[in-house]
Amino acid sequence: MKILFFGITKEIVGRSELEWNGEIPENINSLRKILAEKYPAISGLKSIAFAVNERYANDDQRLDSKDVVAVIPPVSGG
Amino acid sequence: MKILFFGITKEIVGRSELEWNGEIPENINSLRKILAEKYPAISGLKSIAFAVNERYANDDQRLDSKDVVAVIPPVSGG
Amino acid sequence: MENEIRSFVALSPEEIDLNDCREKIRSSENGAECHFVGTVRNKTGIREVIRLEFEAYEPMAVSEINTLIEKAHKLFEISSALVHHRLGVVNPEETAVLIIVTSPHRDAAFVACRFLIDELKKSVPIWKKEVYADGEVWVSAHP
Amino acid sequence: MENEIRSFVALSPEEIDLNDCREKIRSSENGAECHFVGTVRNKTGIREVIRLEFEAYEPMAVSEINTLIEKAHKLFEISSALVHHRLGVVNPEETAVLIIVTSPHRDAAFVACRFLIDELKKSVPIWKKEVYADGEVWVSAHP
Repeated sequence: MKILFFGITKEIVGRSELEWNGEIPENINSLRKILAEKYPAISGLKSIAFAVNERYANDDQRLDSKDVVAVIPPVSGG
Repeated sequence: MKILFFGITKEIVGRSELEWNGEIPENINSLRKILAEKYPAISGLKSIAFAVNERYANDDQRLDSKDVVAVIPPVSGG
Repeated sequence: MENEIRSFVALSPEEIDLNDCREKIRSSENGAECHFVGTVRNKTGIREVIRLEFEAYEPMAVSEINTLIEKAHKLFEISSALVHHRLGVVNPEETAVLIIVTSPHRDAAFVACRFLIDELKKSVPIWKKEVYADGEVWVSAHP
Repeated sequence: MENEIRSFVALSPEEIDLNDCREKIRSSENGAECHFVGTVRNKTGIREVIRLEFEAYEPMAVSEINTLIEKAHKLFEISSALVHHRLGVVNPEETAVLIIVTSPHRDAAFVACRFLIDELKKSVPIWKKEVYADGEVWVSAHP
Protein backbone atom coordinates (compact mmCIF):
# COMPACT_ATOMS: atom_id res chain seq x y z
CA MET A 1 0.00 0.00 0.00
CA LYS A 2 1.26 3.44 -0.89
CA ILE A 3 0.29 6.60 1.00
CA LEU A 4 0.49 10.07 -0.58
CA PHE A 5 0.65 13.32 1.39
CA PHE A 6 -0.21 16.78 0.13
CA GLY A 7 -0.13 20.37 1.33
CA ILE A 8 0.26 20.78 5.05
CA THR A 9 0.23 17.02 5.70
CA LYS A 10 3.26 16.65 3.43
CA GLU A 11 5.05 19.20 5.63
CA ILE A 12 3.92 17.50 8.85
CA VAL A 13 5.02 14.05 7.70
CA GLY A 14 8.13 15.39 5.97
CA ARG A 15 7.61 13.47 2.74
CA SER A 16 5.19 13.27 -0.14
CA GLU A 17 4.75 9.52 -0.15
CA LEU A 18 5.57 6.41 1.77
CA GLU A 19 5.41 2.70 1.11
CA TRP A 20 3.36 1.04 3.87
CA ASN A 21 5.33 -2.06 4.84
CA GLY A 22 3.45 -3.04 7.98
CA GLU A 23 0.11 -4.78 8.31
CA ILE A 24 -2.58 -3.22 6.11
CA PRO A 25 -5.09 -1.34 8.29
CA GLU A 26 -8.58 -2.79 8.12
CA ASN A 27 -10.18 0.34 6.75
CA ILE A 28 -9.74 4.10 6.35
CA ASN A 29 -10.82 4.71 9.92
CA SER A 30 -8.06 2.43 11.23
CA LEU A 31 -5.50 4.22 9.07
CA ARG A 32 -6.82 7.58 10.31
CA LYS A 33 -6.15 6.52 13.91
CA ILE A 34 -2.67 5.18 13.15
CA LEU A 35 -1.65 8.39 11.38
CA ALA A 36 -3.06 10.58 14.16
CA GLU A 37 -0.99 8.68 16.69
CA LYS A 38 2.19 8.79 14.63
CA TYR A 39 1.80 12.45 13.56
CA PRO A 40 -0.09 14.29 16.30
CA ALA A 41 -0.01 17.58 14.34
CA ILE A 42 -2.45 16.02 11.89
CA SER A 43 -5.11 16.05 14.62
CA GLY A 44 -4.78 19.83 14.81
CA LEU A 45 -6.04 20.25 11.27
CA LYS A 46 -9.60 21.30 10.47
CA SER A 47 -10.34 17.99 8.79
CA ILE A 48 -8.70 15.16 6.91
CA ALA A 49 -10.27 13.29 4.02
CA PHE A 50 -8.91 10.23 2.27
CA ALA A 51 -8.90 9.06 -1.32
CA VAL A 52 -8.29 5.51 -2.42
CA ASN A 53 -7.05 5.09 -5.98
CA GLU A 54 -7.94 8.70 -6.79
CA ARG A 55 -11.51 8.65 -5.45
CA TYR A 56 -12.81 10.00 -2.16
CA ALA A 57 -13.29 7.18 0.34
CA ASN A 58 -15.50 6.85 3.41
CA ASP A 59 -14.10 5.87 6.78
CA ASP A 60 -15.42 2.33 6.44
CA GLN A 61 -13.77 1.66 3.09
CA ARG A 62 -11.56 -1.44 3.35
CA LEU A 63 -7.94 -1.29 2.28
CA ASP A 64 -5.84 -3.56 0.13
CA SER A 65 -2.07 -3.87 -0.26
CA LYS A 66 -2.34 -2.65 -3.85
CA ASP A 67 -4.22 0.54 -2.95
CA VAL A 68 -2.83 4.04 -3.37
CA VAL A 69 -4.21 6.07 -0.48
CA ALA A 70 -4.07 9.86 -0.47
CA VAL A 71 -4.28 11.93 2.71
CA ILE A 72 -6.27 15.05 1.84
CA PRO A 73 -6.12 18.05 4.17
CA PRO A 74 -8.75 20.80 3.69
CA VAL A 75 -8.67 21.80 0.03
CA SER A 76 -8.18 25.47 -0.88
CA GLY A 77 -8.09 25.76 -4.64
CA GLY A 78 -9.62 28.61 -6.60
CA MET B 1 -40.02 70.33 -29.58
CA LYS B 2 -37.92 67.72 -31.30
CA ILE B 3 -38.94 64.06 -31.65
CA LEU B 4 -36.40 61.26 -32.19
CA PHE B 5 -37.23 57.83 -33.63
CA PHE B 6 -35.22 54.65 -33.26
CA GLY B 7 -35.27 51.07 -34.49
CA ILE B 8 -38.53 49.97 -35.99
CA THR B 9 -40.24 53.30 -35.30
CA LYS B 10 -37.60 55.06 -37.41
CA GLU B 11 -38.53 52.72 -40.26
CA ILE B 12 -42.27 53.24 -39.73
CA VAL B 13 -41.98 57.01 -39.63
CA GLY B 14 -39.34 57.07 -42.36
CA ARG B 15 -37.00 59.44 -40.53
CA SER B 16 -34.88 59.57 -37.42
CA GLU B 17 -36.07 62.93 -36.15
CA LEU B 18 -38.61 65.63 -36.75
CA GLU B 19 -39.12 69.16 -35.56
CA TRP B 20 -42.62 69.46 -34.06
CA ASN B 21 -44.05 72.68 -35.47
CA GLY B 22 -47.65 72.30 -34.35
CA GLU B 23 -49.17 72.88 -30.95
CA ILE B 24 -47.19 71.16 -28.17
CA PRO B 25 -49.19 68.17 -26.85
CA GLU B 26 -50.18 68.53 -23.21
CA ASN B 27 -48.33 65.46 -22.07
CA ILE B 28 -46.75 62.18 -23.23
CA ASN B 29 -50.13 60.49 -23.36
CA SER B 30 -51.45 63.13 -25.77
CA LEU B 31 -48.38 62.71 -27.96
CA ARG B 32 -48.80 58.93 -27.86
CA LYS B 33 -52.34 59.28 -29.25
CA ILE B 34 -51.31 61.73 -31.97
CA LEU B 35 -48.49 59.45 -33.16
CA ALA B 36 -50.73 56.36 -33.12
CA GLU B 37 -53.20 58.18 -35.33
CA LYS B 38 -50.61 59.48 -37.75
CA TYR B 39 -48.61 56.22 -37.90
CA PRO B 40 -51.02 53.30 -37.34
CA ALA B 41 -48.19 50.73 -37.61
CA ILE B 42 -46.88 52.02 -34.29
CA SER B 43 -49.95 50.59 -32.58
CA GLY B 44 -48.97 47.14 -33.81
CA LEU B 45 -45.79 47.17 -31.74
CA LYS B 46 -45.50 45.33 -28.44
CA SER B 47 -45.05 48.58 -26.52
CA ILE B 48 -43.79 52.12 -26.88
CA ALA B 49 -41.99 54.05 -24.17
CA PHE B 50 -40.96 57.68 -24.25
CA ALA B 51 -37.96 59.58 -23.01
CA VAL B 52 -37.86 63.31 -22.45
CA ASN B 53 -34.41 64.86 -22.50
CA GLU B 54 -32.77 61.44 -22.28
CA ARG B 55 -34.78 60.12 -19.33
CA TYR B 56 -37.72 57.75 -19.35
CA ALA B 57 -40.99 59.66 -18.95
CA ASN B 58 -44.42 58.61 -17.66
CA ASP B 59 -47.56 59.17 -19.69
CA ASP B 60 -48.56 62.15 -17.55
CA GLN B 61 -45.26 64.02 -18.00
CA ARG B 62 -45.97 67.48 -19.42
CA LEU B 63 -44.18 68.65 -22.53
CA ASP B 64 -42.40 71.86 -23.37
CA SER B 65 -41.35 73.35 -26.70
CA LYS B 66 -37.68 72.96 -25.73
CA ASP B 67 -37.97 69.24 -24.96
CA VAL B 68 -36.27 66.51 -26.93
CA VAL B 69 -38.65 63.55 -26.92
CA ALA B 70 -37.52 60.06 -27.93
CA VAL B 71 -39.91 57.36 -29.09
CA ILE B 72 -38.61 54.09 -27.71
CA PRO B 73 -39.84 50.79 -29.18
CA PRO B 74 -39.14 47.57 -27.23
CA VAL B 75 -35.41 47.51 -26.50
CA SER B 76 -33.37 44.47 -27.52
CA GLY B 77 -29.76 45.08 -26.63
CA GLY B 78 -27.40 42.47 -25.30
CA MET C 1 -11.86 56.53 -1.52
CA GLU C 2 -12.72 52.93 -0.72
CA ASN C 3 -16.36 53.29 -1.64
CA GLU C 4 -15.88 54.63 -5.11
CA ILE C 5 -16.43 52.37 -8.05
CA ARG C 6 -14.24 52.33 -11.11
CA SER C 7 -16.40 52.00 -14.16
CA PHE C 8 -16.07 52.04 -17.91
CA VAL C 9 -18.95 52.27 -20.37
CA ALA C 10 -18.61 52.17 -24.14
CA LEU C 11 -20.85 51.84 -27.17
CA SER C 12 -18.78 51.40 -30.28
CA PRO C 13 -18.64 49.79 -33.72
CA GLU C 14 -15.18 48.32 -33.13
CA GLU C 15 -14.69 44.70 -32.10
CA ILE C 16 -14.47 44.13 -28.36
CA ASP C 17 -11.23 42.68 -27.01
CA LEU C 18 -11.71 40.99 -23.67
CA ASN C 19 -8.13 41.29 -22.47
CA ASP C 20 -8.02 45.00 -23.32
CA CYS C 21 -11.29 45.56 -21.47
CA ARG C 22 -10.04 43.72 -18.36
CA GLU C 23 -7.04 46.04 -18.22
CA LYS C 24 -9.30 49.09 -18.05
CA ILE C 25 -10.79 48.19 -14.67
CA ARG C 26 -8.41 45.74 -13.01
CA SER C 27 -6.77 46.26 -9.66
CA SER C 28 -4.61 44.14 -7.42
CA GLU C 29 -7.13 44.29 -4.57
CA ASN C 30 -9.83 42.15 -6.11
CA GLY C 31 -9.86 38.40 -6.09
CA ALA C 32 -12.98 37.78 -8.15
CA GLU C 33 -13.97 38.75 -11.66
CA CYS C 34 -17.13 37.69 -13.42
CA HIS C 35 -17.61 38.25 -17.14
CA PHE C 36 -20.66 37.92 -19.32
CA VAL C 37 -20.07 37.75 -23.06
CA GLY C 38 -23.03 37.86 -25.42
CA THR C 39 -22.01 36.57 -28.82
CA VAL C 40 -23.96 36.49 -32.05
CA ARG C 41 -25.47 33.12 -32.83
CA ASN C 42 -25.52 31.88 -36.38
CA LYS C 43 -29.14 30.79 -36.01
CA THR C 44 -32.41 31.99 -34.48
CA GLY C 45 -34.60 28.92 -34.29
CA ILE C 46 -33.98 27.46 -37.73
CA ARG C 47 -33.30 30.75 -39.55
CA GLU C 48 -29.70 31.41 -40.45
CA VAL C 49 -28.53 34.79 -39.17
CA ILE C 50 -26.25 36.63 -41.60
CA ARG C 51 -25.56 39.56 -39.32
CA LEU C 52 -26.99 41.75 -36.58
CA GLU C 53 -27.35 45.51 -36.72
CA PHE C 54 -27.40 47.41 -33.45
CA GLU C 55 -28.67 50.92 -32.99
CA ALA C 56 -28.74 52.98 -29.80
CA TYR C 57 -29.98 56.26 -28.46
CA GLU C 58 -26.39 56.80 -27.49
CA PRO C 59 -26.36 59.53 -24.82
CA MET C 60 -29.38 58.04 -23.05
CA ALA C 61 -28.02 54.47 -23.33
CA VAL C 62 -24.74 55.55 -21.73
CA SER C 63 -26.51 57.37 -18.91
CA GLU C 64 -28.90 54.44 -18.31
CA ILE C 65 -25.95 52.04 -18.13
CA ASN C 66 -24.19 54.34 -15.68
CA THR C 67 -27.33 54.40 -13.57
CA LEU C 68 -27.41 50.59 -13.56
CA ILE C 69 -23.77 50.45 -12.48
CA GLU C 70 -24.50 52.86 -9.62
CA LYS C 71 -27.43 50.67 -8.57
CA ALA C 72 -25.26 47.54 -8.71
CA HIS C 73 -22.65 49.31 -6.61
CA LYS C 74 -25.28 50.18 -3.98
CA LEU C 75 -26.78 46.69 -3.95
CA PHE C 76 -23.62 44.56 -4.10
CA GLU C 77 -20.06 44.87 -2.83
CA ILE C 78 -18.32 45.44 -6.13
CA SER C 79 -15.16 47.36 -6.97
CA SER C 80 -15.45 47.95 -10.68
CA ALA C 81 -17.73 47.38 -13.62
CA LEU C 82 -17.35 47.58 -17.36
CA VAL C 83 -20.14 47.49 -19.96
CA HIS C 84 -19.15 47.51 -23.60
CA HIS C 85 -21.81 47.15 -26.29
CA ARG C 86 -21.29 47.02 -30.04
CA LEU C 87 -23.14 49.29 -32.45
CA GLY C 88 -23.71 48.84 -36.17
CA VAL C 89 -23.06 45.57 -37.95
CA VAL C 90 -22.00 42.60 -35.82
CA ASN C 91 -21.28 39.26 -37.48
CA PRO C 92 -21.92 35.74 -36.15
CA GLU C 93 -19.38 34.62 -33.53
CA GLU C 94 -18.46 38.23 -32.71
CA THR C 95 -19.05 39.67 -29.27
CA ALA C 96 -22.14 41.90 -29.12
CA VAL C 97 -21.84 42.81 -25.45
CA LEU C 98 -19.28 42.35 -22.71
CA ILE C 99 -19.84 42.92 -19.01
CA ILE C 100 -17.08 42.65 -16.42
CA VAL C 101 -17.52 43.02 -12.68
CA THR C 102 -14.73 42.79 -10.12
CA SER C 103 -15.12 42.34 -6.41
CA PRO C 104 -13.26 40.98 -3.41
CA HIS C 105 -16.07 38.37 -3.24
CA ARG C 106 -17.16 36.01 -5.97
CA ASP C 107 -20.77 36.07 -4.82
CA ALA C 108 -21.04 39.83 -5.42
CA ALA C 109 -19.20 39.55 -8.74
CA PHE C 110 -21.63 36.93 -10.08
CA VAL C 111 -24.79 38.59 -8.83
CA ALA C 112 -23.84 42.07 -10.01
CA CYS C 113 -22.77 40.81 -13.45
CA ARG C 114 -26.09 39.02 -13.81
CA PHE C 115 -27.96 42.12 -12.64
CA LEU C 116 -26.23 44.32 -15.21
CA ILE C 117 -26.95 42.12 -18.24
CA ASP C 118 -30.55 41.45 -17.13
CA GLU C 119 -31.29 45.13 -16.57
CA LEU C 120 -29.47 46.19 -19.73
CA LYS C 121 -31.73 43.92 -21.73
CA LYS C 122 -34.82 45.32 -20.04
CA SER C 123 -34.29 49.05 -20.13
CA VAL C 124 -31.26 50.37 -22.02
CA PRO C 125 -32.28 51.97 -25.34
CA ILE C 126 -30.40 49.71 -27.72
CA TRP C 127 -32.11 47.89 -30.60
CA LYS C 128 -31.10 44.81 -32.52
CA LYS C 129 -32.11 43.91 -36.05
CA GLU C 130 -31.51 40.34 -37.16
CA VAL C 131 -30.73 40.02 -40.85
CA TYR C 132 -31.40 36.70 -42.60
CA ALA C 133 -30.85 35.57 -46.17
CA ASP C 134 -34.54 36.24 -46.83
CA GLY C 135 -35.48 39.16 -44.64
CA GLU C 136 -34.90 41.01 -41.42
CA VAL C 137 -36.58 41.54 -38.05
CA TRP C 138 -36.29 44.10 -35.27
CA VAL C 139 -36.03 41.75 -32.30
CA SER C 140 -38.88 41.95 -29.74
CA ALA C 141 -40.64 44.77 -31.58
CA HIS C 142 -43.91 42.92 -32.18
CA PRO C 143 -46.11 40.97 -29.76
CA MET D 1 -24.38 14.62 -30.95
CA GLU D 2 -26.33 17.55 -29.60
CA ASN D 3 -26.17 16.40 -26.02
CA GLU D 4 -22.42 16.08 -25.77
CA ILE D 5 -20.47 18.69 -23.94
CA ARG D 6 -17.17 20.03 -25.13
CA SER D 7 -14.87 20.44 -22.17
CA PHE D 8 -11.30 21.34 -21.43
CA VAL D 9 -9.54 20.84 -18.11
CA ALA D 10 -5.98 21.89 -17.35
CA LEU D 11 -3.71 22.22 -14.33
CA SER D 12 -0.51 23.95 -15.28
CA PRO D 13 2.25 26.24 -14.08
CA GLU D 14 1.99 28.52 -17.14
CA GLU D 15 0.06 31.78 -17.06
CA ILE D 16 -3.54 31.53 -18.18
CA ASP D 17 -4.54 33.51 -21.26
CA LEU D 18 -8.25 34.17 -21.35
CA ASN D 19 -8.54 34.69 -25.10
CA ASP D 20 -6.63 31.47 -25.81
CA CYS D 21 -8.88 29.57 -23.42
CA ARG D 22 -12.04 30.93 -25.03
CA GLU D 23 -10.88 29.65 -28.40
CA LYS D 24 -10.61 26.12 -27.02
CA ILE D 25 -14.33 25.74 -26.39
CA ARG D 26 -16.12 28.33 -28.51
CA SER D 27 -18.73 27.57 -31.10
CA SER D 28 -21.00 29.66 -33.25
CA GLU D 29 -24.14 28.14 -31.77
CA ASN D 30 -23.92 29.68 -28.32
CA GLY D 31 -25.07 33.13 -27.44
CA ALA D 32 -23.96 33.28 -23.82
CA GLU D 33 -20.61 32.87 -22.13
CA CYS D 34 -19.94 33.31 -18.45
CA HIS D 35 -16.40 33.48 -17.08
CA PHE D 36 -15.11 33.39 -13.56
CA VAL D 37 -11.56 34.59 -13.00
CA GLY D 38 -9.95 34.15 -9.61
CA THR D 39 -6.95 36.44 -9.32
CA VAL D 40 -4.35 36.66 -6.58
CA ARG D 41 -4.95 39.51 -4.16
CA ASN D 42 -2.01 41.46 -2.86
CA LYS D 43 -3.42 41.34 0.68
CA THR D 44 -5.17 38.92 3.04
CA GLY D 45 -6.71 41.09 5.70
CA ILE D 46 -3.78 43.41 6.44
CA ARG D 47 -0.99 40.97 5.55
CA GLU D 48 0.80 41.61 2.30
CA VAL D 49 0.83 38.53 0.08
CA ILE D 50 4.12 38.04 -1.78
CA ARG D 51 3.00 35.00 -3.73
CA LEU D 52 0.80 31.93 -3.67
CA GLU D 53 1.96 28.36 -4.14
CA PHE D 54 -0.54 25.83 -5.46
CA GLU D 55 -0.20 22.10 -5.20
CA ALA D 56 -2.59 19.44 -6.50
CA TYR D 57 -3.12 15.73 -6.48
CA GLU D 58 -3.11 16.05 -10.23
CA PRO D 59 -4.80 12.93 -11.61
CA MET D 60 -7.53 13.03 -8.96
CA ALA D 61 -8.02 16.79 -9.34
CA VAL D 62 -8.52 16.40 -13.09
CA SER D 63 -10.98 13.55 -12.63
CA GLU D 64 -12.90 15.42 -9.91
CA ILE D 65 -13.16 18.48 -12.18
CA ASN D 66 -14.40 16.30 -15.03
CA THR D 67 -17.01 14.83 -12.69
CA LEU D 68 -18.15 18.35 -11.76
CA ILE D 69 -18.44 19.30 -15.43
CA GLU D 70 -20.54 16.20 -16.09
CA LYS D 71 -22.79 17.14 -13.15
CA ALA D 72 -23.11 20.70 -14.44
CA HIS D 73 -24.01 19.35 -17.86
CA LYS D 74 -26.75 17.19 -16.34
CA LEU D 75 -28.13 19.96 -14.17
CA PHE D 76 -27.97 22.89 -16.57
CA GLU D 77 -28.31 23.36 -20.31
CA ILE D 78 -24.71 24.12 -21.15
CA SER D 79 -22.69 23.45 -24.30
CA SER D 80 -19.11 23.66 -23.12
CA ALA D 81 -17.01 24.21 -20.04
CA LEU D 82 -13.38 24.97 -19.38
CA VAL D 83 -11.59 24.83 -16.03
CA HIS D 84 -7.97 25.92 -15.94
CA HIS D 85 -6.13 26.08 -12.61
CA ARG D 86 -2.56 27.20 -12.01
CA LEU D 87 -0.03 25.11 -10.13
CA GLY D 88 3.19 26.21 -8.45
CA VAL D 89 4.02 29.85 -7.81
CA VAL D 90 1.36 32.43 -8.72
CA ASN D 91 2.08 36.12 -8.17
CA PRO D 92 -0.32 38.88 -7.15
CA GLU D 93 -2.56 40.08 -10.00
CA GLU D 94 -2.08 36.83 -11.91
CA THR D 95 -4.98 34.51 -12.66
CA ALA D 96 -5.10 31.50 -10.33
CA VAL D 97 -8.19 29.92 -11.84
CA LEU D 98 -10.36 30.49 -14.89
CA ILE D 99 -13.75 28.95 -15.54
CA ILE D 100 -15.66 29.40 -18.78
CA VAL D 101 -19.13 28.09 -19.50
CA THR D 102 -21.00 28.55 -22.76
CA SER D 103 -24.68 28.00 -23.35
CA PRO D 104 -27.48 29.12 -25.62
CA HIS D 105 -29.00 30.69 -22.46
CA ARG D 106 -27.39 33.17 -20.13
CA ASP D 107 -29.19 31.80 -17.11
CA ALA D 108 -27.59 28.36 -17.53
CA ALA D 109 -24.18 29.92 -18.25
CA PHE D 110 -24.21 31.94 -15.02
CA VAL D 111 -25.57 29.19 -12.79
CA ALA D 112 -23.23 26.50 -14.14
CA CYS D 113 -20.17 28.76 -13.89
CA ARG D 114 -21.07 29.53 -10.29
CA PHE D 115 -21.64 25.84 -9.57
CA LEU D 116 -18.22 24.89 -10.98
CA ILE D 117 -16.21 27.40 -8.95
CA ASP D 118 -18.20 26.72 -5.75
CA GLU D 119 -17.77 22.95 -6.04
CA LEU D 120 -14.14 23.22 -7.11
CA LYS D 121 -13.40 25.13 -3.92
CA LYS D 122 -15.22 22.54 -1.83
CA SER D 123 -13.93 19.26 -3.16
CA VAL D 124 -11.14 19.35 -5.74
CA PRO D 125 -7.77 18.31 -4.23
CA ILE D 126 -5.84 21.53 -4.78
CA TRP D 127 -4.06 23.36 -1.96
CA LYS D 128 -2.96 26.95 -1.67
CA LYS D 129 -0.14 28.29 0.46
CA GLU D 130 -0.04 32.04 1.04
CA VAL D 131 3.48 33.41 1.41
CA TYR D 132 3.96 36.69 3.29
CA ALA D 133 7.10 38.72 4.05
CA ASP D 134 7.16 37.15 7.51
CA GLY D 135 5.76 33.66 7.10
CA GLU D 136 3.43 31.39 5.22
CA VAL D 137 0.10 29.65 5.73
CA TRP D 138 -1.68 26.71 4.10
CA VAL D 139 -5.09 28.29 3.55
CA SER D 140 -8.01 26.68 5.44
CA ALA D 141 -5.82 23.97 6.97
CA HIS D 142 -6.49 24.86 10.60
CA PRO D 143 -9.80 25.46 12.39
